Amino acid sequence: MINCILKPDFIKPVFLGAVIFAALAFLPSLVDSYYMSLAISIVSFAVLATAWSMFSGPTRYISLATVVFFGIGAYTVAVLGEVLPFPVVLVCAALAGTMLALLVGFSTLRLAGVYFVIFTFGLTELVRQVVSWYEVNVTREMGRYIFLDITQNDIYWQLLTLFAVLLLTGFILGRSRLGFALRIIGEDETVARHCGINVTRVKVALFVLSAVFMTLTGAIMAPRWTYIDPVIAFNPMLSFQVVIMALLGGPRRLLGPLLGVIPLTLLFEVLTANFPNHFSIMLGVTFMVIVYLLPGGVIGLYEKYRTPQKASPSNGHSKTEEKTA
Amino acid sequence: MLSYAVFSGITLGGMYALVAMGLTLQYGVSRIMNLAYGELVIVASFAAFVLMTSAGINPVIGLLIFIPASFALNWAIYRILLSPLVARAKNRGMLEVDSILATFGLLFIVQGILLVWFGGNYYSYDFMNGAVDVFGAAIAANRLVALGFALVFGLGFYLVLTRTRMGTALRAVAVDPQSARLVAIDVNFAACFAFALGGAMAAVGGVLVSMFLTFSTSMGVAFTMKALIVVIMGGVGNMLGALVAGLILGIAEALVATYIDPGLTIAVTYVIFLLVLLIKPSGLFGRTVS
Amino acid sequence: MSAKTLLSISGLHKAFGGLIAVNQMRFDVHEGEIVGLLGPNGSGKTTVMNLISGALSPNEGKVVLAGRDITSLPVHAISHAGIARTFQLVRILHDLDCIENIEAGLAFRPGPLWGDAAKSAAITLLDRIGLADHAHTSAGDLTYIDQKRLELGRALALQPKLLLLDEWLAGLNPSELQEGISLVRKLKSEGLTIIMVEHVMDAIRSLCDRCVVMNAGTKIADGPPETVLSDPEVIRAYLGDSHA
Amino acid sequence: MQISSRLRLATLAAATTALMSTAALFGAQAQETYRIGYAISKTGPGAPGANTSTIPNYEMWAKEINDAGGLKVGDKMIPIEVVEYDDRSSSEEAVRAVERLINQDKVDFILSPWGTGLNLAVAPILDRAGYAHLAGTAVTDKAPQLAKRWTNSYWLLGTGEQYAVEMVKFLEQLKSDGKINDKVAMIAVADGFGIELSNAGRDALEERGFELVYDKTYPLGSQDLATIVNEIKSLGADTFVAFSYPPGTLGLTEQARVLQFNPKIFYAGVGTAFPLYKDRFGADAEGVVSLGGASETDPKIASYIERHVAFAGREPDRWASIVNWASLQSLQQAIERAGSTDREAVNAELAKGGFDTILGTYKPGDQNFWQVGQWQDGKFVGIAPTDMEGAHDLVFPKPDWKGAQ
Repeated sequence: MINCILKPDFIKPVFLGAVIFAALAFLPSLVDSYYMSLAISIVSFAVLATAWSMFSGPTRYISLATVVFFGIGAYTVAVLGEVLPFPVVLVCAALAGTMLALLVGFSTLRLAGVYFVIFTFGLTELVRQVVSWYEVNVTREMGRYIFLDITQNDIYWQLLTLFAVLLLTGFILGRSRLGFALRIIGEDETVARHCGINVTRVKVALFVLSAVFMTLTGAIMAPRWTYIDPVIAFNPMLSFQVVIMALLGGPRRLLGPLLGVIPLTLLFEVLTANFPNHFSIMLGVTFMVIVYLLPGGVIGLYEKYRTPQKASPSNGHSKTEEKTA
Repeated sequence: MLSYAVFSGITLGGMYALVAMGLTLQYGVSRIMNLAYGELVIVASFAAFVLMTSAGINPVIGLLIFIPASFALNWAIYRILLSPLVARAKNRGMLEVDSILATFGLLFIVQGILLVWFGGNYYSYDFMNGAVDVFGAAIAANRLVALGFALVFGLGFYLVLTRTRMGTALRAVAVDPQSARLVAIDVNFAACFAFALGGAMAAVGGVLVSMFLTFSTSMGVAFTMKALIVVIMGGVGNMLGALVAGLILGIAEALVATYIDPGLTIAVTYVIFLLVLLIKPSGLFGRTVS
Repeated sequence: MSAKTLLSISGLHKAFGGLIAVNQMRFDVHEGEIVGLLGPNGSGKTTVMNLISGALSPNEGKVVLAGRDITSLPVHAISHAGIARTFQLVRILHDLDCIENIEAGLAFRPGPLWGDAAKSAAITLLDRIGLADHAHTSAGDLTYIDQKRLELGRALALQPKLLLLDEWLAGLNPSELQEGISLVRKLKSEGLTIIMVEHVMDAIRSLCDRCVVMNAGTKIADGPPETVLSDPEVIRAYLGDSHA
Repeated sequence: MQISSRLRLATLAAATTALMSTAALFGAQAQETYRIGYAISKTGPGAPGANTSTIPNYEMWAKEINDAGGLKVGDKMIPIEVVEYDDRSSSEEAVRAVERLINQDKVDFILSPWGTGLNLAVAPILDRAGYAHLAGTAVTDKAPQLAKRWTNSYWLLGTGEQYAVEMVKFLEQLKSDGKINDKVAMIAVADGFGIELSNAGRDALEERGFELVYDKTYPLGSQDLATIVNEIKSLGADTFVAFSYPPGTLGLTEQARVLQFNPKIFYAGVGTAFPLYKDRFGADAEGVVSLGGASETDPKIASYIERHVAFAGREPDRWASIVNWASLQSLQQAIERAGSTDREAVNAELAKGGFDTILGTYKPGDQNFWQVGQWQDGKFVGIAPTDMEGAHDLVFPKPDWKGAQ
């Protein structure tokens, strides 16, 4: 591992990335707080979409559970924010995300295709209902206030750091045995098993890793909203947005999701700012345009994403052994 | 108490089934994962509202207009918007992703149009709310009508699909479009027909639920999701499955509300749904995926 | 042939719904031996291979490798225990190059290799299977025989005790077939134990020490190739009653 | 394929940036108008509420002022220019929209979004930027603390506790008069509002010797409450209290009517004071109790309702709409009194209060409006606090449901 890190093809991109991130850290002194809030949107979606792709890119599982982890992170801050120092709260959030991801990962990764999609969506609703029920009946406090002295710029820096760590993790992962195992699983799960890879463990490990970043994003964003309730914290639109951004950008490359996040966040912003009464229609039309007129945008990437070999017409990950000779 | 819970659960479940049946046709036969489904339900609710409040026309009679109108609308949606996607999709997975993205766009367009016309307000009107005594339980007449439609459609379509030529053709398309083509079934026509039929059923659902639910332009997604759960739980493309799954969820909700805690009604539907998925991923009546 | 028993399967039974694919199957494989697993199409050969490699788990019966019960272990654990395989329809990692395909075998075995060590080991192995020139070619761009070689190379990279070849020689032209046979013979000379499902009679005669013949899920013969292939029951199974 | 898709994305991004800069350009135009900005839930789960109690008031207010020639600032008439956004019921969108209003559009005043969550999300930003915050649709027990925390914020609807306590005080009187028994059945929506009110209601009821025979919640979004009503019907409570949201309020009323559940007091939460309720239940609305209320005999209120109908095509609700309108009237008068559009001057005037509004002499944050109201002869009148001028007597007991057609 050490000698691998010291290689120039490792040092160069990491150094370049460090310079870019260091430069981005000075953004707050250049622009006003509106642009900062836009930057926060972009960086937070960048973290979410990249973390989503880290698991879903190679395994092709389309997860709608993003907001489950995001919301868990936000709630951890709401519950512990005034009790513990913020870094400790972040650690707790990461732990909570890990626990939930382990539970979900081991119980659901055998589901394939659309069943996994719907399961993760159902999970979002279930978690929201359970949190509501708990707050109503146990704490008798629905809706929590987060009064922390964390400024917009602090949130930006935290998110930027998180994104840097995520990219570095992804970069190292791409060169690690775990990352290699994931590539093999993405190509052919059966072969991966026969090569001695514990496929379930690898998938769960990645699911957990991606969930931790989502949880931390929620935790970092929570102080921005002052008030958290289950409807705010577990808004399923967030999961859809992340999937669409990642799919548009290309979930199989480390920097791919970023290419979906930046244009879409800006597009949403332009539509919101200019069509307050027709946002829905404009958004719908935009989607249609992307699907029909930019097959290179979604479909081309999708092909790359879903079916690298023409030999698997069924849903890519349920390749079964030939059953009889 | 028990009998009342069961009866109100059955009417509730009937409503779920009614709303889900169109989607199970659209997704099961036409292979379109239609995220705009709930919006089409809501469109019908608004149509019924307008007809009722401005022209004073009884929504059940209005169905005579709504069913063909919705059939035609959904036929057009399929022909204009979806068949290009079907034509270019190389496999089912690709069509699934494409149709999700396209109907996601459609969802926003329909919602946006409704918003411009009706605004974001709540809507509700009064029709057939009189109580009917069912074995000692007072149940609103409009809910019984909805339940009746659900039962008739569920069993009727089950018979049509299993006993008639057209039904067999639709089922063949659902199971394997490639092979269906080989036995001279016009797959495009069948898929389009099933989609339009599903849309017509969405309209029936929308009209009937508007008689007893308060609705607004932003409620479509809730219908889509509930329908999706029923569809997946019952087995994709299976009308009888949708009926049974809907009833199970409805009765479970009513029992939990009566005996445990009404605060858990929505949670329990998801628990049941997730358990069914984990134990039998292809749904209660679904074929095992090979 | 009095070597130690490496693999022993007994009472193996597998049904798919109502269809019994493998019925009370039993045989042993000794160290250093090449055993041919023969039988008409649909007789359950590949199912047996899948049961041994863990891709399927049996309804009944036992698979014992070098004294250790590996029945129903997950696939990766069986791979770690020392069984490697190739597939009836060749399965390579199309988007990866040849070195990476071999590394897939090296990186996750017990005593894994990674980084520079894996790279040089992969090149050595590619050389051994005759693909040294294609080190950086995408696996999807290889010819059919080269894909088969690569798949074999990946299996060898796992350093297996037992190698399962499922119709590895099928579909090759005569000259490729000769290359293939000599490659397998080389492996045997290096002491590897092999079970091969095969239809190519030349290959069976020249390579196998012993043959197990299946029909309709059960074993109908077990012995040296010449004896087995002249067994009337075997002929009947392949060609039908009138030829017996 | 890959290069072309990247290229397309780049074009998209470029076009986006171009559009944004034009947006910024428009935003930068300075002129002699008073710029009012607001971001509100035109879509999403908050939309029905915002459309009922807030959006029509904002629009009507701007129109009435501009029809009159504008705000009278000093000796000039300055028209209002409105910048509006849709926050799509999301806290994050609301935060960004308000940042946009402050930094891009540089508006002079920002009207509040809809709902507790979004008002709290934007409160710190408005505070930091020195904008006053007339939070029109937030019910929170922390209201007094919040007003202290952000000095220019006004929490117009007050705390959940005040509504619950006012209602319970009323019930206590009825109980001691021997008109109702001590049994109360209570149901609440599992949301911040429902829980705050039910917590306060529970304490207040138990303190005053009531017995809660039913005390449960139902999930947000659930409209099927038949089993709940059926169970409550069997418990022998004279008082039914629901701290519910409009869909639940309508659902509960509907089921009570179907099941002929006729408690002496039928209290149902938000939504009862909506015109929708009267349209839906007609004569059966008579006697139903809820939060809010309006003194329709007051000519100012009557005129307001009339104008609202003319403008929006429907009546305002008899709770938040009225308070919101009073706060908008206050804002107009604060600007005119300050004689300047200077934000600090306007804020200072707002803090002084003493505005002439449909709620009488009013200072934003005053709770001088009806806490409990009742449908009587097609009007939703105020009945408590009982010492308020124009308080009606309770129609008791609630007439039996006549039933549907």
